[in-house]
Parts: sequence; C-alpha cells; structure tokens
Amino acid sequence: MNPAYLLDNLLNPPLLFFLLGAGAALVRSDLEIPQPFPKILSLYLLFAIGFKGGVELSHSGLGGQTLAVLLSAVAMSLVVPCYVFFLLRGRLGAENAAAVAATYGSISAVTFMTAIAFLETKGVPYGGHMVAAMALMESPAIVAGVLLLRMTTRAGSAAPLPAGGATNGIAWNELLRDSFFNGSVFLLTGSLLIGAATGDRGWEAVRPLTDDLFTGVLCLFLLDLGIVATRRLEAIRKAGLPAVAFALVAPPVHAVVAMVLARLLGLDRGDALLLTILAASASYIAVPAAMRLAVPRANPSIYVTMALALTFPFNIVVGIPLYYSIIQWWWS
Amino acid sequence: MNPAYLLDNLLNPPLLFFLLGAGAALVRSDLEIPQPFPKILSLYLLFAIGFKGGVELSHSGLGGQTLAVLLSAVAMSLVVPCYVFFLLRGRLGAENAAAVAATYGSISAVTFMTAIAFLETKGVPYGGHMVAAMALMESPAIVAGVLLLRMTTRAGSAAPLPAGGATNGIAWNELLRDSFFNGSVFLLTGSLLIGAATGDRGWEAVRPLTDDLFTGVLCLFLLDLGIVATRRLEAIRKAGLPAVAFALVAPPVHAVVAMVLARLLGLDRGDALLLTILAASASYIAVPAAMRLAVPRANPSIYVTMALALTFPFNIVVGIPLYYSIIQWWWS
Amino acid sequence: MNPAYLLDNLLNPPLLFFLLGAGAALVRSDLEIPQPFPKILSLYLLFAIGFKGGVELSHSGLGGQTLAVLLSAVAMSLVVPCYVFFLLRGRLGAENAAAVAATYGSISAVTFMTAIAFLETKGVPYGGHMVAAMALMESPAIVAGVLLLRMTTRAGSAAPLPAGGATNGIAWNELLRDSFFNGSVFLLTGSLLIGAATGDRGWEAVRPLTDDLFTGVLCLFLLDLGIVATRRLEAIRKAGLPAVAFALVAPPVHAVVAMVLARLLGLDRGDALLLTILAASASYIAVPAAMRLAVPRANPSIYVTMALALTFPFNIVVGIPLYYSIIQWWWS
Amino acid sequence: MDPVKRVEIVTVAVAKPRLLEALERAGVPGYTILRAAEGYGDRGRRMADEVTAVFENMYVLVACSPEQAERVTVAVRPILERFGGICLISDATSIKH
Amino acid sequence: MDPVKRVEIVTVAVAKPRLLEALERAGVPGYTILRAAEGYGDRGRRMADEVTAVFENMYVLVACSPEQAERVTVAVRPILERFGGICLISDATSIKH
Amino acid sequence: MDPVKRVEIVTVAVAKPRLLEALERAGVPGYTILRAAEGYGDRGRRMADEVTAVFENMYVLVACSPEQAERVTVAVRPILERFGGICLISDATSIKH
Ligand SMILES: Nc1ncnc2c1ncn2[C@@H]1O[C@H](COP(=O)(O)O)[C@@H](O)[C@H]1O
Ligand SMILES: Nc1ncnc2c1ncn2[C@@H]1O[C@H](COP(=O)(O)O)[C@@H](O)[C@H]1O
Ligand SMILES: Nc1ncnc2c1ncn2[C@@H]1O[C@H](COP(=O)(O)O)[C@@H](O)[C@H]1O
Ligand code: NA
Ligand code: NA
Ligand code: NA
Repeated sequence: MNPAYLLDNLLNPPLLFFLLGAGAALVRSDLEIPQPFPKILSLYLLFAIGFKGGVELSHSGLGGQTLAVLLSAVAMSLVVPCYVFFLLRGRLGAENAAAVAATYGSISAVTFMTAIAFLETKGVPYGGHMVAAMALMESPAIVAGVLLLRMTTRAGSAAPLPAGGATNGIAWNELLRDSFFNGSVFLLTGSLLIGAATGDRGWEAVRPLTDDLFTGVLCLFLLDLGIVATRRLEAIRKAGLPAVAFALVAPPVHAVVAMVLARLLGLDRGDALLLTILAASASYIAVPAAMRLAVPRANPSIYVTMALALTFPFNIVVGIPLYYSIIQWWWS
Repeated sequence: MNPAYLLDNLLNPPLLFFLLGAGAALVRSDLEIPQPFPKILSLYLLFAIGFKGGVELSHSGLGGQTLAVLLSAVAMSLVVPCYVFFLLRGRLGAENAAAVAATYGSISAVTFMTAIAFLETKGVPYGGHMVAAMALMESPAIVAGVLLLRMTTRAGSAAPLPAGGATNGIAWNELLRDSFFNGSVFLLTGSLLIGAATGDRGWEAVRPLTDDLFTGVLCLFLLDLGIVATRRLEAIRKAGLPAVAFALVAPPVHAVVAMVLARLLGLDRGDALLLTILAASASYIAVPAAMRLAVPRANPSIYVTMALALTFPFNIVVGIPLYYSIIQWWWS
Repeated sequence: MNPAYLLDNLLNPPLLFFLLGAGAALVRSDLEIPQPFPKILSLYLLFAIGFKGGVELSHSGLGGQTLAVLLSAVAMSLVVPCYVFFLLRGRLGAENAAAVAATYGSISAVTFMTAIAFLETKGVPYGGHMVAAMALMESPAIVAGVLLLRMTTRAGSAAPLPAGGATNGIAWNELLRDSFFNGSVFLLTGSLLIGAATGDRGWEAVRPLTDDLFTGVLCLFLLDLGIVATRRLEAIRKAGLPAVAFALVAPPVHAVVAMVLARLLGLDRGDALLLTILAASASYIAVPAAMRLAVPRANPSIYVTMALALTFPFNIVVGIPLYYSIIQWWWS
Repeated sequence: MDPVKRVEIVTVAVAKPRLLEALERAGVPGYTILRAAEGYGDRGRRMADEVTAVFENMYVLVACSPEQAERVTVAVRPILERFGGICLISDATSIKH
Repeated sequence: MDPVKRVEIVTVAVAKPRLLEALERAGVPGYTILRAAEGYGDRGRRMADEVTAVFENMYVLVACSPEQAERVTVAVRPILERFGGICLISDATSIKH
Repeated sequence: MDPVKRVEIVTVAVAKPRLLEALERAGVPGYTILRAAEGYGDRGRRMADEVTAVFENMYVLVACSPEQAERVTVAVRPILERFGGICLISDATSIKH
C-alpha cells in the first residue's frame, strides 16, 4: 500500500472525528450525540448523497457501461449472501448466518460517503450512477438472506416467520415492504429520483444544504459512530472468533472481486474505488432494521457488531487507502 | 391554468419531497423524521423567513401601500372566521365551527414559504412586508374564533372556558397569551423585528443559515409533512363530508377574494400571489396549539385534518400554480 | 463606557435573540427549543470554535507569547477558585463555595463566542490560541474546586466522596475523568487538535458548516439560553444576597485583573478582550456536569443560577462592550 | 419502607402548566414527568408526530400519602374532563419519604 | 373510582405496529406509549444509541378491565416470544373510564 | 403468571453508570430506562431544559423477585442519598420470567 494514501486518509477530518469518538468511548468520557440526532444525521446524509447522485445521473444518463455497473452491483448483492450463508451456517446457526449474509451482501452508506470524501480531497472524479448502484444493493441482499433461511429450514421447525400472522409460507408482503420500503432505502432512492428529475435547477436550490455542509455533517456522524462502534466492541467476545475473523477477512476479499469486475467493465479509478467499497462494506443501518423484524431470532450483537465495530472501522481506516493504492497501481 | 406552471411546480424539489413523504406513508414505509426534529425544522423556518422579511422591511420601510396590505390582511383574518363560523356551526357544532373558523382565518407559514420558493425559481420579486402580513394574520383569527364561540354560547351551557379558573367571563389573559404569545407567532414576530433592527449587517451574519439553507430545509420539512398529512387522511371519514368539501372549496374562493383585493391595492405579481396564498391557506401549527387550550372540546381530528391533510396539499400541489396562472393572465 | 459599543452590541443578532428568549420567558410564551436540540447546538458550537481555533493555531504555531497566554489562563483558572472558596465558604457552606469556586475559575464558551461575534462585526482580529486558552481553563478549575473542598473538610465528616466506592481518599480516577474527559472539554480539545492537524485543507472541507453557519446557530442557541436563564431567575431568591452580589461583582473584577495581565503580556486588543472575557465568565455547562457528580451536595440552584441567570447575561449585554471600551481607551 | 400511593396521570402535554398548578395545590411532595408520549383513548389517536405538541401526551408519576392522593384526584378531574386522559391510583412502598 | 388492571409491556420499538394491532384485537379502551427506552434483559443490553431503532425499546401502559387484560396477555405473548420483553399486570383504581 | 416485584427508581440522569452498576450487583434479570424525565422533589425543580443533563432525571423500572428487590433497595439507597430521588416497590404478575 502506498503509505502516502494512508497518511492522507488519516489527515481527513471525518476519519479523525471517528477516532475522536472512539477515544471518547475508550476513556469513558460522557461525550455523546444525544438521540435522535444520529438518526437525523443519517437521514440527512442519505438525502444529500441521493440528491447529488440523481443530479449527476441527470447529466450522464443511463449508458451501456452504467447499466453494466448497476447489474454487477445487484449481482454481487445477491451472490455474496449465498456463499456467506453456507459458509457460516454451521458455525453461527442458520438465523445468524442469514442475517450476516444479508449484512455483507448489502452496503454501508457511510463508508461509501467516506470514500467519496477521500476521492474529493484528491480531486478524483466519480459518477452519479455509483450512488444508484448503492441504492440498488440494499434490498436484494435482505431478500436473499431471508429466502435462504426460509428455503433451508423446513416447515414444522420453529422457523422465523417474517409476518405475525403468516402460517407457514413466506409473508412476501412484509418481506418486500421491509426490504424495499425500509426507511433508509426509501429516502435514498427517492432523493436520487428527485435529483434526477430536477437536475441542475433543483441542485442549485438545495446545494448549500446537501453539498456544502456534507463533509462537516459527516464529521459529526462519524464522531457518533466512533463512540457507538467502540462501545459495541465489548460484545465481540460473545460474537465468537469465526464472526470476528469473517468481519476482517471478508472486506479485502470482496474488494478484490469488485476490482476485477471494475477492471472488466473498464471503470475509471474513482468509480472503481466506489464499486470496491460497496462490495467491501457491510450494512449496519438498513439491514439490521429489516432483520430485526424478518429474522428476530438472529442475534444483533453478532451481525451488528461485525458490521459496525469491525468491518466499518477496518474499511474507513485501512481499507479505503489500501484499495485505492491497489487500484492506482493496477490501473496505471 | 397554464400547464407549464403546474409542471414547473411539480419539478420543484420541496413539492417532490412532500410527494415522497406521502408515498412513504402510503406504502407504509417506516421512514419518519424522528421527533422533535420536525418541531425544530419549523422553528428554523419561522426564524429564517421572519429575519429575511424584517431585513427587507428595513429597506422598503412602511409606506402607504404597505400599510394598506397589512390592514387588508388583518381584515381578512377577522372576516373569514365570522362567515366560516356561521356557515359551519349547524353542521359541525359550535366548538368545531369555531376551531375551523380560526384555522381558515389564519395562515400556513409553510404554504407561504413554498410559494416563495416557487417565486424564487421564476425570479419574481416580492416584498418583505408580506412576511409582516403573515405574522399579523395568526393571532386575530384565533381571538375571533374564540370570541365568536363565547358570544354565541350563553352562560349556563357547558361552554368551553379558555381558563381553568375563570368562572363565566372570558379569560382574556390566557386568550391573549395563547394567541399573541404563542410560540410560533412569537418567534416569527421577534425574528421579523430583529431582522428589521439589524438590517443588512445582521443579514450578512446569519444569511448562510437563514437564506442559503432555506430551500433544502424546506424539502426535509415537507418530507415530514407529506408523511404526517397522509397519515391524517385516515381521519377524514370521521371529519365528514361538509368538512371535506369546505377544506377543498374554501382555498380557491378565498384566493379569488384576495386577488381582487390585491388588484385594488395595485400589488405586483409576487406580492399578489403571496396575499392570495395567505388567504387561501389554513393554519395547522399556531391555531391548533391555541385551540387545544382555548376550545379543548373541539375535535382536532376535524380541524387539523382539514388544514393539514386537505387544504395544505391542495394549495401546494395545485393551488400555487393555479393562482399564479390566474394572476399572470389577469395582471397582463 | 463608549456608548457606541453598547449600541453596536445591542444591534448584534445573537444578543437580540437572547433578549427575545428572555422576553418569551417573561410573558410566559410557550416558545421553547425542544430537547435535546440545545445540547446539540452546544456540541456544534464547541466543534466549530475548536476546529477554527485549531486551524488558526496551525498557522501561528506556539510562540513565546502564545505560551505565556496559555500559562496565564491556566493560572487564573487555578487562582480564582482558591480566593472564591475562602471568600464564600462562611456564607454558602463548604460544598456550595467549592462549586461556585470551580464555576468562576472556569469559563463560559458561549460568552467567549459572543465576544468573537462582537469582534468580527468590528473587524478586529484575534488569535486561534485564545481558543486553546479556553480549552485549558475548564478542567483545572474543576480539580481545584474539588481539592479545596477535600483538603478543608476532614475525614470523619460526611464529606462528599467523588466516587461511589472510595472510602476516604480522593477518587482521583473519577475526578480526572469528570474534569478532563468531560464531554464538552473532550469535544472542544479534540476539535482543536483535529483542526491543528488538518489545517487549511481540513478547514476548506468543513468551513461551510463550522464557519458560515456559526453566527446563525449562535442566535438559536442564545434564544434558548434567554428562555432558560430567565426561568432560572426565579431561583435567585433561594440563592441569597451574597451569591447574587458575587455573581454581578466578580465579572468586572476578574475582567480588570485579566486586562492587567493582557497589558503585561502585550496582547493585541482582540486577544485582550478574549482573555478578559475568559476571566470574567463563569461555566454553566462543563462545571455543573462535573460538580453534579463530584460534589452532589452542592446546590445547583445556587451555582448554576449565578453563572447562567446573572453572570452570563451581565457579560453579554453589558460586559463585552464595557470591557472593550476600557481596552480601547487603555491600549490607545 | 413507608406505604405510599402511586398516582399516575396521562393527559395532553399542552396542559402541563395547569397540571403542575393542580399538583401544587394538592400539596404533593414531588412528581416526575415523561413527555413525548403517544396514545389512544376516547378522543382518538394521539401520534405525537405533529410539529406542535397538539397531539402529544405526557405521563406524570406522583408518590404521595393517601390524603394527598385524594386531593390530587379532586384537582386533576376537571383537567381530565377538559383535555382527556386517565388517572390511576395504586399502592406501593417507598424507601424514601 | 373503578378498579382496573394496569398492563405494562416493554418490547422492541420496531414491533410497534404489531403490538398496536394486538391491543386493538384485545379491545382495550386506550393505551399510552413511551418510546426511546433503553434496557437490559435476556437478549442483552439495548442501548437505544443506534442510528436506527434496532436497539431501542418502548414502554406501553394499558388501563383496562380484567377480561381485557386477559386478552392482552394472550395477544402479546407471541410478540414477546419473537422479539423479547416483559408484560406486567398490576391493580389500580381509575378516576376515569 | 408469576408474581414479581416492580421496583421503580427516579434519580438524576448523570448517575446512570452508578445505578446500572448497583442493579448489576443486585443481580436483577433486567431493567428498562426512560430518560429525559423532568421532576420536582426535596431538591427543587428539575426542568430537564439544560444544555447538559444536570437538571435531568431518569426513570428506571425493574421487574424482579422479592429477594432481588430487597437487594436493589439496599444498593440504591446510597445513590438516592447522594443524588436525590425516589424508589417505589409494588406488586405485579408477569407473563414472562
Ligand atoms: N385505558 C387507557 N390506558 C392507558 N392510557 C390511556 C387510556 N385511556 C386513555 N389513555 C391515555 O390518555 C390519552 C387521552 O385519553 P382520551 O381522552 O381517552 O383520548 C390517550 O391518548 C392515552 O395516552
Ligand atoms: N426484569 C425486567 N425488568 C424491566 N425490564 C425488563 C426486564 N426484562 C426485560 N426487560 C425489558 O425488555 C427488553 C427486552 O427484554 P429481553 O427480551 O429479556 O432482552 C429489555 O431490553 C428491557 O428493556
Ligand atoms: N413524591 C415524588 N413522586 C414522584 N417523583 C418524585 C417524588 N419525589 C421526588 N421525585 C423525583 O425524584 C427527583 C429527585 O427528587 P428529590 O431528590 O426529592 O429532589 C425529582 O426531581 C422527581 O423527578
Ligand atoms: Na457489501
Ligand atoms: Na387563511
Ligand atoms: Na472565569
């Protein structure tokens, strides 16, 4: 890895605020961002990134390469859960494996945004369709995780019913609502469409909020995530070694797969990094919210801890500069 | 109606976010802006619009036309409650009629702001005194509604006493406090005065917050209102047909009256639209807060539902472009 | 005092919003900034001022004069508690005297920010190291207050133990955590360090949030403080005359001491005003949070009321222009 | 371990000043208030999702003597009649009072 | 002053729609909900510090007749089994119903 | 339907870490915390309107066995003495535990 990138990344305010939050939790400071402000920061970030992506999409349109990227993204979000589920089922149990599968098939919007902030400090361009790719990767992974569980655990077992009333079939209704109409997926997709529809005129109207403030707000959100992720670390012991190992090994592995795809699709460096980070990251917002309802017997101390306390810090501290070094070397 | 305005309006980000919120509520997404953030957004918008109006007032001063506009505005906010009360008393009962009367005599600050955003996308100018007109229309309508009720329901009846302790007179004390010192009226008026007092120097200091962010924040607030208004729609059945009919017919009727006034006063197009929207809109923030205390037996599922779930969407989706089409045609 | 400064100050939006809030509380309006938004505004302000100070420090570096200022600041925050404790112990009791001592040895970040806003409207420059001075003054005063109490009240008495478990020694552990890792101290110091580390590049990224919005957000925060401080005034009777007298006399006295120091150190006018305001102000955020735990028997209605309802309004309404008049006259 | 009455009141949040005044008149030694309560009752659903406190409830807990509880119910009844809500009284023991 | 049952339920906040439906089925005359509850129980700590409601609980209070309380416990049990939480029943008198 | 003790504690929010530690020592099977509580008591009014949690209370509910309740009162008493507040104990039946 090019050490300059690691340093560059380390001198990025968002990352430093993440570390500040981690430090606060470690020394047991009473610093905290009181609820529900973290939720609001996260809604803001989805609103802002969605709108921005939509506006850029309104410039570039949906060309052939764009469609290929979107398809690859969806494909990854469906394939990853399958292999993860069968890999971990024996060790974590079917419910937990399904939740982890959905978690890693899906993406972390904040990791994506941190990567964008990283690209912007280097002046590397990227396309608005990458935001669309992100929006498209959340729901399929959730559906895949739940279906895998339902298909492999037969009726008669105390299998988790996604619905309160459903007897033994899949409550498709609720499953689709929880995956596609999930609050964060809905806001991201909606903002993307509104951005695409209103284009530059809409952008001018909201830019001071969605663009100018973006990095600053990201700092505050990462400060909170630093606190929360570090507090979650204490649950690691309960998650067990296989879970910990997976949470740290999966990101680089998925990253390499995504880079190969990016190379095949002929993406530029910026888009390549973003596709890589989508593959390498794991969801701790949309997926847990859905899993809590669809697979309530899965233990959130396992799948949220993995995504939030291990994979997320790994990606933003080491992953982004590491992946970018590789892309720089490979693409040149 | 000039269909181009309807389309223009439909491509305005604030309106699209309102529709996005409505869609979220319809598909039962769990998307929501957690409390108390909507309250804070509403305080922000009052602070921002009040300050801006005050600064513009510090430029223009209070000329003869300005005073005439302010007087007309107050007059409308006193006359409307009277006719509404007697029109609806038979159908809704005295308490509900009084609350609806105050609701429609008063104004919706958010509708007003959406109209301003509409004017700004078209580059049509408007005067800061229109904000003063808005501030002046909230309290009289509340007082009128309560007085109408008190004067028409005699002692001995189980008439609503505005005060806990008052025996049979009107608790003027509380009534005036609830109408003039109501939180939102107070903040709007206070910001207006501060804006007028500090003028351009004050404006420079707060402009990035109050002006640059305005449209973006309005989007978030309308997203929330879209969710909340749509959820309130289920209460429509209880409100009954007369209430529903009134909520949809009153806005255009009041709008036409205001346009005639605007023409007589010789207002420009921008100010004319704003006066029209003040007349056509109904309050779902300041008035309900006051009515809840002063006329607690009135049913908020009737008056808030009418103002928020019917009149408000009508005005921002259809009303603003419709009224503006008429004004364009009439004024030219 | 130069009356022009008083007027200038009175036409500053932040101060006017403080007075608006005070007015709302006086007329018993229901206007309020709902919790936890005030906490979030306060975190924002610490984040913003810390970052800005850090960036400016990255330009100027730590020269000899800077170090002398920092040392003087710390010295004041240690000396003030000593004399205050012995002065008030007889009248308020040891616990209350210790809490008041810490309160006045420490500083009010919002008063400091209001002074900065005052300097900015006059175009007077100031140094980023003054923010560092502020950050350094919070913790020593807390430690001093607690130690004074512990050293003067002997074992065997029902002396307040900072720790739940500690038997008769000082729970240094908790005391240091509560004073140095206190949420607001931690965020201010952390932001300062991050600002110093990332310098201009970091500044560019967060400036729209931390700088452009600063004055506007300060207005909203002072609106809230106006409400809260005025409500606290009712507790004044319980605080007693000595407390009230001290709260109004201490600020100008401490201010004069700081001006002498500033003159000796050869500070410019801007820095001189800021050092003066640090000395003259009293803490109502960090210190009460720490005292609540370390000296729970001290009565917050005394020390918070003094700092928030008396000293704070005195400083921002009269103090800042008064001190600046004196500095102008003295320095010229 | 003294026996006390637990009085619980739920009513609209906007009635807070009136309710506190009533509790003061009843002479209770203390109370605790939780705001931002949603609810459902005779007057329909209160979703606490408004931009004002119009549709918001609050929950109030009072631990007091039986006589004070008696006075609270008298003082609170007109408020509940005007604004809606409930008042429950139950028994408990208190380790402070 | 009527005797009533106080039913208290604590469970995950995301189960709110299901719980309200269960209460409706049980035919209770009203309920009050307090959100943003933290907690600890068999399923570990719920810190309510997430950016979603995943680790957040809610507290629900229902005053109702003994028969309704019976029906509530039946309707609520499967929800508690799926999502965790507690349901407590105690006695009170009510000054409104 | 097991009989349980309902223990309710109200004290200052800043004492949360200490209180949780005390509950842990008492070995309770679970607890639920509601923050942002206002209140009034011997130590005056706590308006929960500060920019810090200094004037904020929290409400804690514990359902446990009589022995555990006994231990809770012992563990909680010094906290209430230092920081103020109340602790109420009442009876309930639980459909889980
Ligand atoms: N039976 C009940 N159990 C619990 N809370 C109730 C009950 N009835 C009413 N409430 C609460 O009191 C508020 C007002 O009640 P009501 O006036 O009956 O609509 C409701 O929104 C609920 O929060
Ligand atoms: N014994 C208890 N007392 C009070 N609250 C409890 C108790 N047990 C569980 N809870 C609450 O119910 C939630 C879920 O419980 P559990 O499913 O046991 O983890 C916890 O997070 C607590 O908020
Ligand atoms: N009798 C009471 N009933 C309900 N809550 C109380 C009572 N006494 C005290 N409290 C609560 O406990 C907090 C601290 O009480 P105190 O230490 O007596 O001031 C108060 O602010 C109230 O929230
Ligand atoms: Na992924
Ligand atoms: Na109107
Ligand atoms: Na000081």
